[in-house]
Amino acid sequence: MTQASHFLEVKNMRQYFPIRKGVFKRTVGHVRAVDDVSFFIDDQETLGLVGESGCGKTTLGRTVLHLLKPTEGKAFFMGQDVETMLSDNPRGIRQKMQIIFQDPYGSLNPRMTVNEIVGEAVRYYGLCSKRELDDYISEVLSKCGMLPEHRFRYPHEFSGGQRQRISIARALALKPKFVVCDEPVSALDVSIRSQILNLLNELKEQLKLTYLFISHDLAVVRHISDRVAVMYLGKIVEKAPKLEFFGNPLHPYSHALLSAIPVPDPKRQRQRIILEGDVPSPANPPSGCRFNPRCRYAMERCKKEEPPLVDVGNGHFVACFLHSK
Amino acid sequence: MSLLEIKDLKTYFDTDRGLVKAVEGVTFHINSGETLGVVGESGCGKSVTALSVMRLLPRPIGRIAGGNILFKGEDLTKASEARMRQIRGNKISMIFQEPMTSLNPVLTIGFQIMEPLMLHQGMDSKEAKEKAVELLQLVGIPDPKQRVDEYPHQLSGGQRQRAMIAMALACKPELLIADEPTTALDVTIQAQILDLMNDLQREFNAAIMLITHDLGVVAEMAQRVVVMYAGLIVEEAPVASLFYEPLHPYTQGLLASIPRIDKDLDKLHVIPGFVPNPFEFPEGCRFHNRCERAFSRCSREMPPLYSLGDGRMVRCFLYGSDSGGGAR
Amino acid sequence: MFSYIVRKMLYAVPVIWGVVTIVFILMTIVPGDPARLMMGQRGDPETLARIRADLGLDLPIHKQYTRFLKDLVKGDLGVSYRNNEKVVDALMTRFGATLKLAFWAMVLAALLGILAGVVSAVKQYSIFDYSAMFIAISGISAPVFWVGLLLLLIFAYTLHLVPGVGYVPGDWRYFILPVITLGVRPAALIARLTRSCMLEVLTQDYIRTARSKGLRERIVIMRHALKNALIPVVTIIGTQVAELLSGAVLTETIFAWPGVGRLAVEALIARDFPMIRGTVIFMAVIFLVANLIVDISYGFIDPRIRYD
Amino acid sequence: MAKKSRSSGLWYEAWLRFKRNKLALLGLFMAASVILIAIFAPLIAPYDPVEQLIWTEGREVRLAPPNAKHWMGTDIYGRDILSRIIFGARISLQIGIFATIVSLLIGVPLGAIAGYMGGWVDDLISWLINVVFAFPFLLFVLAVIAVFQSPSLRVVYIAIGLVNWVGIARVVRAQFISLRDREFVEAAKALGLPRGKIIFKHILPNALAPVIVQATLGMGSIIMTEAGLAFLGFGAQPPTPSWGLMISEGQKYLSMGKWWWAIFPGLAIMYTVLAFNFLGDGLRDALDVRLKR
Amino acid sequence: AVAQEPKYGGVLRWRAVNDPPKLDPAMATDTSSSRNVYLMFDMLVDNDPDGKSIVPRLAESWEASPDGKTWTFHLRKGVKFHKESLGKPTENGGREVTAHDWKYSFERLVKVNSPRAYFIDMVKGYQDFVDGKADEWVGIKVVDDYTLQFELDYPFSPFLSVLAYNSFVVVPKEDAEKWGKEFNFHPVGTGAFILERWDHDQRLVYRKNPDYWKKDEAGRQLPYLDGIEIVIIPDNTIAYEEFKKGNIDVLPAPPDEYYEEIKAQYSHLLQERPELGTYYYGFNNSKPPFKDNLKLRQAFNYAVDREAINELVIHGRYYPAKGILPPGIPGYNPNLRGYEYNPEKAKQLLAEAGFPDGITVDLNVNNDPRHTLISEAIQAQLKNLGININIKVLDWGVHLDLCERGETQMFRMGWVADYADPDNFLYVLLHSENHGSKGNYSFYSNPKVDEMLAAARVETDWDKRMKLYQEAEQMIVDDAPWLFLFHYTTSLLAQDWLKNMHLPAFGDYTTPLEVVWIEK
Ligand SMILES: Nc1ncnc2c1ncn2[C@@H]1O[C@H](COP(=O)(O)OP(=O)(O)OP(=O)(O)O)[C@@H](O)[C@H]1O
Ligand SMILES: Nc1ncnc2c1ncn2[C@@H]1O[C@H](COP(=O)(O)OP(=O)(O)OP(=O)(O)O)[C@@H](O)[C@H]1O
Ligand SMILES: [Mg+2]
Ligand SMILES: [Mg+2]
Repeated sequence: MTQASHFLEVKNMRQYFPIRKGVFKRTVGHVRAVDDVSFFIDDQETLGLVGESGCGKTTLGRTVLHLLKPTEGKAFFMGQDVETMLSDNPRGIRQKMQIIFQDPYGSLNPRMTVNEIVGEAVRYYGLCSKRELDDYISEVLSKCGMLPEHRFRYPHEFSGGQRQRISIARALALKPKFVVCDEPVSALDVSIRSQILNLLNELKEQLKLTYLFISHDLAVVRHISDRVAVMYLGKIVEKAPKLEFFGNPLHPYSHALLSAIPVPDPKRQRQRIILEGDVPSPANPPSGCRFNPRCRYAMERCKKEEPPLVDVGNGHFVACFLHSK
Repeated sequence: MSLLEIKDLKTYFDTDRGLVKAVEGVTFHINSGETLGVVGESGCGKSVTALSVMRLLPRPIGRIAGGNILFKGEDLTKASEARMRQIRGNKISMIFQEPMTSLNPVLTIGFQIMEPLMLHQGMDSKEAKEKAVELLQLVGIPDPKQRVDEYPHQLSGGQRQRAMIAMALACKPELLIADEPTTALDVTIQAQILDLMNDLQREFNAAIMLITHDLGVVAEMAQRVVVMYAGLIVEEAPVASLFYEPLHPYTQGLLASIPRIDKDLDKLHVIPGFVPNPFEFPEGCRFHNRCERAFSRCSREMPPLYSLGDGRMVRCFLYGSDSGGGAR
Repeated sequence: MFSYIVRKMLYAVPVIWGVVTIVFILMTIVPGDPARLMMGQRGDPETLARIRADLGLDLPIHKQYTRFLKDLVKGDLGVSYRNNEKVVDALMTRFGATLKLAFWAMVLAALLGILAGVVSAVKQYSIFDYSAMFIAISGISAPVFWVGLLLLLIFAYTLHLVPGVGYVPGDWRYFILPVITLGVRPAALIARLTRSCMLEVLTQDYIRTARSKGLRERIVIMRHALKNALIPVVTIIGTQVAELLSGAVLTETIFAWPGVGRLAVEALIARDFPMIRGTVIFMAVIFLVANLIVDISYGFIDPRIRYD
Repeated sequence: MAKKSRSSGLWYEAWLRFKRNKLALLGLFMAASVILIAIFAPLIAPYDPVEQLIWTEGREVRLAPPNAKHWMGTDIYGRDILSRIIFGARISLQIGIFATIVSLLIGVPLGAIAGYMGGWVDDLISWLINVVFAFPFLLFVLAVIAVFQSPSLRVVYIAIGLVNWVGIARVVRAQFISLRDREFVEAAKALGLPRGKIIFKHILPNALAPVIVQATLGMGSIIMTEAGLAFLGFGAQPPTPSWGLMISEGQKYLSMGKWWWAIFPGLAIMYTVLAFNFLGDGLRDALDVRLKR
Repeated sequence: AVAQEPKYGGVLRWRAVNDPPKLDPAMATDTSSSRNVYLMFDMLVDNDPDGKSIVPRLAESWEASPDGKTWTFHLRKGVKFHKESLGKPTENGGREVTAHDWKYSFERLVKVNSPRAYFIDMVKGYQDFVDGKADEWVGIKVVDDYTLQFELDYPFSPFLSVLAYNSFVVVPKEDAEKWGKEFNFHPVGTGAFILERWDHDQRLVYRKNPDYWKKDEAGRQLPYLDGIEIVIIPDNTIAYEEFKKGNIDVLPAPPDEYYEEIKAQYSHLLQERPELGTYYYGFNNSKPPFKDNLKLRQAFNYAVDREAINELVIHGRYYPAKGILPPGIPGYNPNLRGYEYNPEKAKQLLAEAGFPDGITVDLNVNNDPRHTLISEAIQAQLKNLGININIKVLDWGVHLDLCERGETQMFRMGWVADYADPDNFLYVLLHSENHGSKGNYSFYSNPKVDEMLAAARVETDWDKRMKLYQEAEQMIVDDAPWLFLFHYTTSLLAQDWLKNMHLPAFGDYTTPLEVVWIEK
């Protein structure tokens, strides 16, 4: 399906976590956290990845960066296989691809100063001389909305929003091209969230970044991304350019998701689609279409066959038999 | 008379790092059968207010330092512990944020639902169990007969929250305090729970104090809203007025800063600075150093809660009759 | 459940093997020749050689080892070099005394410890709390044997309330001091742990939930908090068994208690290899069994544990 | 919050918390006093700890009860018990410190390797840890001591260290396991930092707090173990003024009313162990560490 | 004793410190085992209570050939093995003992690797029998049922004394064969008492042997007692308390810490006498610094105040020693020239020995409270002369090991007579043939002394022998291969209702109990 090489391309990525049990730790099954996922992102584009908790978003993000070795599948960064690049020149590729985590408390080493946190890798890669290092760190920090004097403080002395800024600074100090943002704002207060979202947008413009933006909040995704992909139980069930997606969601799950989100507008009395039941476990996904037990339109076929992700035009892909003839 | 009336509530914590004035001047009321939304960012005192009503502040550090909580005319701040026990779980009950940790992991959910029934309604364990099954059925848990004997860890997050609701509703309380009941849940599950609460409120005709930081939830659920910031009520209004005509600069900022699912915003509004921590609440209006419309008085004096009629209250000098600022 | 127990026991096999092997290695490099000791102070080298051959000590190490393992699998721990007693018999005759001592010490420790811990936690920062915790930390800080001596000095030699040392199976008066001596440390540890677990549990959300139902404080404590707080306490009881066995070595020495602990020390001094191995393996097995019991009892207090 | 010109790390925060804890301060004070007594023993002690006064002063100084000249009485050779206790602090501390060092030298690397590597390496090391745990502690130490031809302080601390490391290893392993999946470690990996930097700069410093607590609490139990060994006759050699040895020598005279020989050294042990327990508890609270056991 | 009429009945309770390791007389080498062996078994001959001569036991009489190489024993008739043991009938059924049993019993010693069989390796055919080249021990001959003959390879004067050692008893073949190694737990002998039960670490209960061969002077059947209980009480305090309460009848070797109190309050119950034993610190004469340094060794001997140590540390319970042979043993020389306490001389000798600034020496001591007690005192005394002693307290096994391999500088050792003959001290401990495990741990060797000791062994003339021994001892003492310290005493506390209880010179554990009665 892909002809020209994209900025980032992920092909048939799978990440299975073995479930071990018993005396000899036999593998009795797998958590199929990411199951045959393919997508691409173009240069300076933001792909929003949404889905409920446990559907494999974080795992996908980490696997793309090869922080987890994929069980199967490949990721190509600017046309080159990430895996081979990692074994050839680990520094080069690591520097180009960075990640920002969700938890502003857990993602910073509590025993290092901001200076060390941001500067450590810069020094390791020798991105600037020793003399310039301090200035460089200050510069990156202020770009992220922090003051230079914050450099000598420790993470626990900052609020969640500030910590997230430090996280961002750490990632951006390496001058990456591609950043995975793993729910960077979900742990933040409402009034802080907008600050960080704006910051990410500004930095993207300024530094010509490409984002894989993971979130469970469709509103945030709508705000920040160019294209949207919806995950359900380890699979991408729908992906489309933003306007196309929000204007014309196709997958029943996307419908439900969109309608479930409360809108801060008391007049908007919408008919909600309430999904029955809970998200099944990825260790034991339903056969056929994974969404079928909760889907109002489920047909016999959905229980047996797995719908492929098909192109319905306008760059809109959906994995549902309702939309594939 | 309102069901619950809170007047100038002050709740303090004596921590070893100093006195935390977690709630300082909360005033609002709830009428029978209505849903009141309480919104505010993390740490602004929402939970503390709720716990003050229940008189369940962590002992010995937490205490109600002033004000009154009138429940059907009875001042709960002065009620004896024994009296409070009669009220808790019976007249007023509460649902907590974390369905994972709010249920006792070593007791069956059935038993946990039966407890208030046996305590307040004098049921024997057989009756209580039947009632528990009934309640589980009511909150939409499949196979309730079997589920009563299961332990919390055997239930999914959404089901646990349903069980919590069943437990809270067991004695048909007149007031249900729901402290962020859906924050820990996925949106699809959140929709289920909110739906359930709406249905049940109709059925039980209980008043709900719905605490949340999600303005969307408030918009959908509440009839009236109070907005809290840094231990204070900054604004109170009927839901429509609040969303279409926010008065307090904080409320205005907040509404403008959230990304919307229903429309595209070019750039989000930003409230500068960050939520102050309780040890360093600023002098004067606690919002003044983040406020774009602050003037000198704001940094000196704490604005009172001005009543503007139509059930609207706001804590901002901009709206005071004595203010020099431009009232609208 | 049954398969769970079997599996747990299977887990224990490599551990026992490790214990056995380490003891074996230690005993082969330890100086002091058991044959030498059997000879007494004077002896001719020839007889010595014959005794060594008789004990199998002249075999190459690996042969000795495989022979020993083979016997072990058959449940045969060998025969004491010192007095020809079958090690298994020796253990069985001594085990009763140690078991009684350890059991009552543990019962005492658990009852006292949990009670004191709960009351301290509920009445945090009260006089009771302070004094109980002071006593507890003192109990942890005092050497077992010294506590024993102190108790003897006060209650036996000065006040003559109880007889001194010795083991008279039917006479409970002889049990008092050894049981207290051995029980002090675990009691103190359990009290402290119970207290801290209880305090932690009392801050949990579900306790708030319980209170929000209007339950009495006593019911909140006993029904909702205690069971949760006991989960870690049960683990410590498991590890305490090991400490108890170590403590038994000293306690039995002081109170002239004919138990496994003393047997072990005497065997060590006498270079009675089969007996040393036997006692160590025995104690390790007891330890593992105790932990197995702990693991199983988890299931009773913590429904989250499932045996599958 | 007052404006701080210098910013503070977690260690400093911990110190502030520690300072507020009265028992912890008491522990610090007590431990410091023992250390000072040990260092300045020759200056403080009224007598030479091994000087036997009976040869010059005769029968009266043999087993003399506490009196003006000998505050804690004398032993059978007319040695001053107070002086012996003062010098005994050196022995106990020496054993405590060196045995702890040995435990750390073994326990930290093994625990770290097991926790970081996982897989069969972890299985192997965990197996070893479980094996050593299954041994009755004191007996194992005794057996290890027996391997050395003649007991000496060095043998004692090596033997204790060889057994005691498992506690440390367990803590380190648990820390590494929980830390290796933490997001800041993940972040370090994402930054492409080499494994050594990740282990030593990112994981180890964060694993240190529980190790410090465990080691401090371990000091107490080591000192008691040494006393127990000496009591059984496997520890320090006479005339070393080891507290355990003194108790063991003096216990025979306990029932005759000559209690001071055995009781005072016991109090000294208790004081010292108490000090480290208070200190360890204080550190645990200050460093906010949760240890099993 | 003449005035009183003995009474029958009663059980005597005897305190023991630990469980006896061996009840098989072939294996018993320690005193707690021996105590029990003496109750159940009989030797051919016995030591008299003072250790001065050998008296008949199961042999009524004996004679040696003029060349001293053939010994013939005439056995007592009517001696019977125990009819039962541990409450069960024995295999032998209580039959009479014959010379065949003796031959069997001696040969059994070799077969079960008795550590003491080699005591009589001069009996012809020992080596062949040990090596399995012969199926019998040819030197032991059954002349007839009641006559037993030993043929020796060479005349060995102390032979008779050796036979009084407690391994050389008669055991019934039937039972010994039945039980094999387990005989240790099912001992059957001819002695006055029969083992009834054995609660390990608690007690051994003996019942009287109604068929015992021995009668008192008035022809009354012995023993008088119904039984004996060996009560195991490891703790001295409790043992003493129990004695005071009367729950224990005999407290052998009363503990040091109560000695003064006993002297003051119970002296009428205390029996005490010199024991045939010597307590010394051996120098390793084969290694520096003591090798070839007589002055150094002498300096040590002058440096120790034996009197004061005995007085102040061990309550005067030992005798300061001048030499090797303990008082009471034949050949003891009261006029021996030994070493007095003389620090000045010691200092001078030390300087002359090449250590004017002092010396540091390791002293190995086996783990026992009294040994460490003494060693600390000596350490303190030597320190005054600049001699630093490093005390190393070791397990007995390790201690022995190091001593016999000569891997010591200086070591504590003690020796208690196996048999009452100077040979047992001088030859065993100081002849160069016995270097190492056989007894000469100090690796002393003096060809002259060797020669004299060898000559004394085969000398059949008593007076000449004794003279040879005395001369040899003086030469040895002058050579100072040891730091001579003390001679042992033996003592016991016996309740005043025990009659006819006499402590022998061989030690409390050999006290004959068959003649004791209880008068309450
Ligand atoms: N290391 C692992 N071992 C085993 N299972 C794992 C592992 N990491 C994740 N999983 C499982 O994989 C599934 C996907 O997890 P993942 O964290 O990727 O979800 P997510 O979409 O990021 O969820 P959230 O919104 O909660 O962050 C989950 O069921 C999770 O339990
Ligand atoms: N036990 C306590 N000890 C000390 N301070 C407390 C305690 N509980 C709450 N506080 C303080 O009271 C303030 C209000 O807390 P509260 O829990 O009511 O906030 P909230 O509005 O419910 O926030 P969230 O959205 O995070 O639940 C906080 O700043 C907090 O620091
Ligand atoms: Mg995630
Ligand atoms: Mg809250």
